[in-house]
Amino acid sequence: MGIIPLILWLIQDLLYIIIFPGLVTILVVVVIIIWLERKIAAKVQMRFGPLWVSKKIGGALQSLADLLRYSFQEVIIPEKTDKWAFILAPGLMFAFATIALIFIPVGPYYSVLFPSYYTILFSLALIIITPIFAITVGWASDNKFSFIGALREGFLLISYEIPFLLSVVSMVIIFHTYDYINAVQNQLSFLPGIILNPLAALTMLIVMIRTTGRFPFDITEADSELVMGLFTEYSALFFGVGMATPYVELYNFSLIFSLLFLGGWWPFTLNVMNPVYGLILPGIIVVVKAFIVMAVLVFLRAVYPRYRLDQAVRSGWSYVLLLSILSVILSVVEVMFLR
Amino acid sequence: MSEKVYNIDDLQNINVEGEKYIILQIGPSHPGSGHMRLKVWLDGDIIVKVDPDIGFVHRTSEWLSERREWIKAVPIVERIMLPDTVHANLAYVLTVEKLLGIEPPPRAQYLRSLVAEINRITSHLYGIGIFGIFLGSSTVYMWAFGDREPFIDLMEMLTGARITTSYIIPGGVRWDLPNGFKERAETVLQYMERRLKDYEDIWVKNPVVQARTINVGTLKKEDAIRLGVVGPNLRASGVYYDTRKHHPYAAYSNLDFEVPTMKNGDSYDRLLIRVEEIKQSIKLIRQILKDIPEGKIIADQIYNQLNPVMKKNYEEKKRVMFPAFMIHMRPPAGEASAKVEAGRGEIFFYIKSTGDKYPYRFRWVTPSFRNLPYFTHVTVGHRLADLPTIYGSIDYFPPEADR
Amino acid sequence: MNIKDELSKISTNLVIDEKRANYKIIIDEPSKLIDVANSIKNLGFDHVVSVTGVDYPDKIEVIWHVSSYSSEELKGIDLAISMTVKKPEPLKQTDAQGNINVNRPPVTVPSLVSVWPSGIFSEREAFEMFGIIFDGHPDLRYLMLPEDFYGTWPLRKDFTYQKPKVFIE
Amino acid sequence: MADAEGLIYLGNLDDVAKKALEFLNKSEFIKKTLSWGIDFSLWPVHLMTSCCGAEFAAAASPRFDLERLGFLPFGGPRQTNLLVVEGTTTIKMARVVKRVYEQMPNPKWVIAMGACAMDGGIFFNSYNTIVAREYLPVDAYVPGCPPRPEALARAVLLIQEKIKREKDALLGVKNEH
Repeated sequence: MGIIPLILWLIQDLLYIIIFPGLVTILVVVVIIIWLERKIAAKVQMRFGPLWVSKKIGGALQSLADLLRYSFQEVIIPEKTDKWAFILAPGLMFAFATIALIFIPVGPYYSVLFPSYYTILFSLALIIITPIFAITVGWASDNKFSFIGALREGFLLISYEIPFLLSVVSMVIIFHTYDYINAVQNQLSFLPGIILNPLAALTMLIVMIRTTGRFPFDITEADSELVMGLFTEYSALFFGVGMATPYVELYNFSLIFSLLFLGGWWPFTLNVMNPVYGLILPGIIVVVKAFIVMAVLVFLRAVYPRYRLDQAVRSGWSYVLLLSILSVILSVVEVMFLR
Repeated sequence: MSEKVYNIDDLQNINVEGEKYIILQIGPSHPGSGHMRLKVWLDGDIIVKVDPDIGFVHRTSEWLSERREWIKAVPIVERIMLPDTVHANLAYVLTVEKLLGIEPPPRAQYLRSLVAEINRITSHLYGIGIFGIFLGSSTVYMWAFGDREPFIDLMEMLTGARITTSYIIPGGVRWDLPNGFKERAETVLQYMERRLKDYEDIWVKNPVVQARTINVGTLKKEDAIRLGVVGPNLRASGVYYDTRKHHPYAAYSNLDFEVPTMKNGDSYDRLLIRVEEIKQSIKLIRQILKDIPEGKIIADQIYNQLNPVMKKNYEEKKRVMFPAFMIHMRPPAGEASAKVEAGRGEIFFYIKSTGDKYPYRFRWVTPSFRNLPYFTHVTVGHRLADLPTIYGSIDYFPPEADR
Repeated sequence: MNIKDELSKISTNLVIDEKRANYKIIIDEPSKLIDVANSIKNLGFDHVVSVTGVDYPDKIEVIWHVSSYSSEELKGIDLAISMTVKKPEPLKQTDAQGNINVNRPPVTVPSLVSVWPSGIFSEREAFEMFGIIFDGHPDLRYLMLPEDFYGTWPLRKDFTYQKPKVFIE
Repeated sequence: MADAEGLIYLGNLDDVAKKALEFLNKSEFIKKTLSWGIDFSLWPVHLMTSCCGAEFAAAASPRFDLERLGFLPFGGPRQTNLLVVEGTTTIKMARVVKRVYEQMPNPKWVIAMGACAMDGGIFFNSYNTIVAREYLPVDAYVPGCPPRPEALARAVLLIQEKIKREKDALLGVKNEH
């Protein structure tokens, strides 16, 4: 390999890391979704929400201001914490949530790594790792509230992981592939996943709400019980990162949801070999669908209070698990009889 | 996580020594504590014992009032019960009137009831809002605090201040009804009736709220009586007791209203009863505005103390200015007690006078202080997440309890 | 049921204020207190509204205000149970700097928590405000004030105060 | 990083951090951006010291809606940068307030809300109360008893002006006065 291709290859990698689907995209997505969350809640609550920070665009820069403030605040590392775990865990949590984006395509010709037939598996593996670092965060803080938060996270993690995997597995059974692009192609040629298996879609939605800590499953960060839950002892950028992680996860999940259930880049198809119709517009379509899903999920904050831990765990092991098993059975039946 | 059932009286028998229990210090710097500290012993997720550590807002109102002229106690008692200012003011003035032997004229009595009922609605909305934020629903908090504002506007229109009104003075009230008050009040009441339906949709009938509150923090009727809790919480436990009915004051003996009671005494009932009482208060305000008699708003004894300028002012603007009598007031020796049903429950005043210009003994008990047994008795055996539910549902306001 | 008769059966020292519907039972013997309280409770007065003291130059009057939730006739009645105890003489001590410290010892009365559990917090408050030790109270600790007020009894008339430092370095 | 293990791994991190701070402190652009960011991100900690908390709560409610200014009451002291002393502080509470203030990360600001926090208010001669300025460096006072929510909003604006004015000191440790 000559030196120039190597440099180009490095630049391309850097672009992936920094711009798309890397940190800049994440920043933009998180800023927009936090702003959207606060604005939607404010709309329901008969008020303006963030406004003065940038009056012309409705205060959309609010989260950016918060981020700036966090970035330059004093970093406090309490005496009795497990220092390395305390410092590294939020970063790793954020990193794994972000890396999962590599395997989630937002267009038919888009892939960061070499084309893979196992993108669904890779992304799921990375997504499932993140809560483990959340538990590390709670354990390292040496704070009783964080500790209880970590325990709650553990309980919920165990009780909602199986339904999550089963709901994806049932889609895998229907589409007969481990690749998102193939899955979308399957939907484009037949019906979107939400019609093929509504039970799996419902399970997935519930699991999304729970894993990203949206209401009514805002249990690990229940502020009237546990101050800030896991992140009680965190200040400055660490807290900023920790607060952003659920939103990154939310973005991941919403992309997966729109790819597996909402038909991906429908109405565009693979056949158009045009950079605009083949690459950019499908990407925009997927992201818009993901944003709609995210907006629906953050809207729940305005409607529901939070469940108790035991209620959430109980429903996880009973209704949601049952629902996911039914969704697998439905998929098997469909594959056997319909196709 | 064992589902142990604790008896309500096991509290004293539980030995909380040793390393088995997690001890949580909740508050005072905690989103779910208010101005108090709750020391909580946890067995897994189950609360074994709660020790409320109050007094963070103990502002020594009794001590201060014993060192001020009689009329100057009014602002002090108001500041202690900030969401319930009118009732605190009214209770104190009733006690002083008993000592002085003054009876206010009927119109003043009706005006007192009117402003007290407006205040009751704001107090209940305050409680519902805090309950909302404790369960995690910011919408209910915002709605309740937003809908509290029109009523505060009404109070401001009538009395000139947002919440610390000092409207009621011995012998009467300070202002008459302003022009256009009745129409404005009617608009606000209609608005509130509309909004109550929204509250029912999003909050009272919300499945998550019901799952969180039904059968949580149950206080049975016998226990409620034994522990001496007050106000809407008592009535939610099924005890028919309302100071407005049983110790009638102001115009309540002439007014027709119901005292709603519930059966179970759990957090959900304590929520429902506040909604019901808002409806009753709306009814009462309409009734008062319809029935209010014409006449003076100040007793003759006070009116005679006014100087000519003040009398002219009173005739023209219907405004009572403070005569010098107020500051030099020396009620005859003796003791008096009075009770008033505030938004959160019953206020009790006991004042001993020696005929001096200061009260000799100034004793008052606020509803929140009497609701303290909820923390020690009702929370036991519930989960940690139920603690904010119970706290929010009893509508506890720490500055009021600490006095 | 005529309340006046019933109450005068319990105690001869009954002061009635007809106009204000206030009744007051004065107890002269501390040993009688719990018996009287029990018979009042059996009459239907089921909860304590307030427990407080009134400080006089040489004595302290302890007052329990009780009322009823369960009996329809008694709901409108306030009953006060009053008991007076003599204050011990204050002890004056001169410390090394020549300041005179007045040590005012607490007084002791029987606790009525065993009769009315609702008085548990009120009696704690009366303890810290007046220096009344309630004999038999299960949990007599400071309730509102920080512990560094111990021995000063704020609501007694001879209370002189010096603000404690916020932080003891 | 006081312990030996930390020194081995991190070297003279303190020196590096100081140099980085100096570099950042010289840049006018950084200072302006930062003061803009902090201006609209004043998060008060959830610590109600007294009854003015009722008006503080009303200030967050729809009619006054201080979230417009980026003023968002938030959980623990570690994540916040504004302490609002609402009304009277008793001696028992003052110990807590001081401790919460020490737990907050720099840079941080203090608003003394209400007459009691300013000068004692009607509780001025009580044996159990203390004035905010005796134990905290106060940046803005809000008169009133209790102050109207608008007055609190004005104090937030005053703090924002103060941040713009003192933007040189944002990165360093704020002087205790």
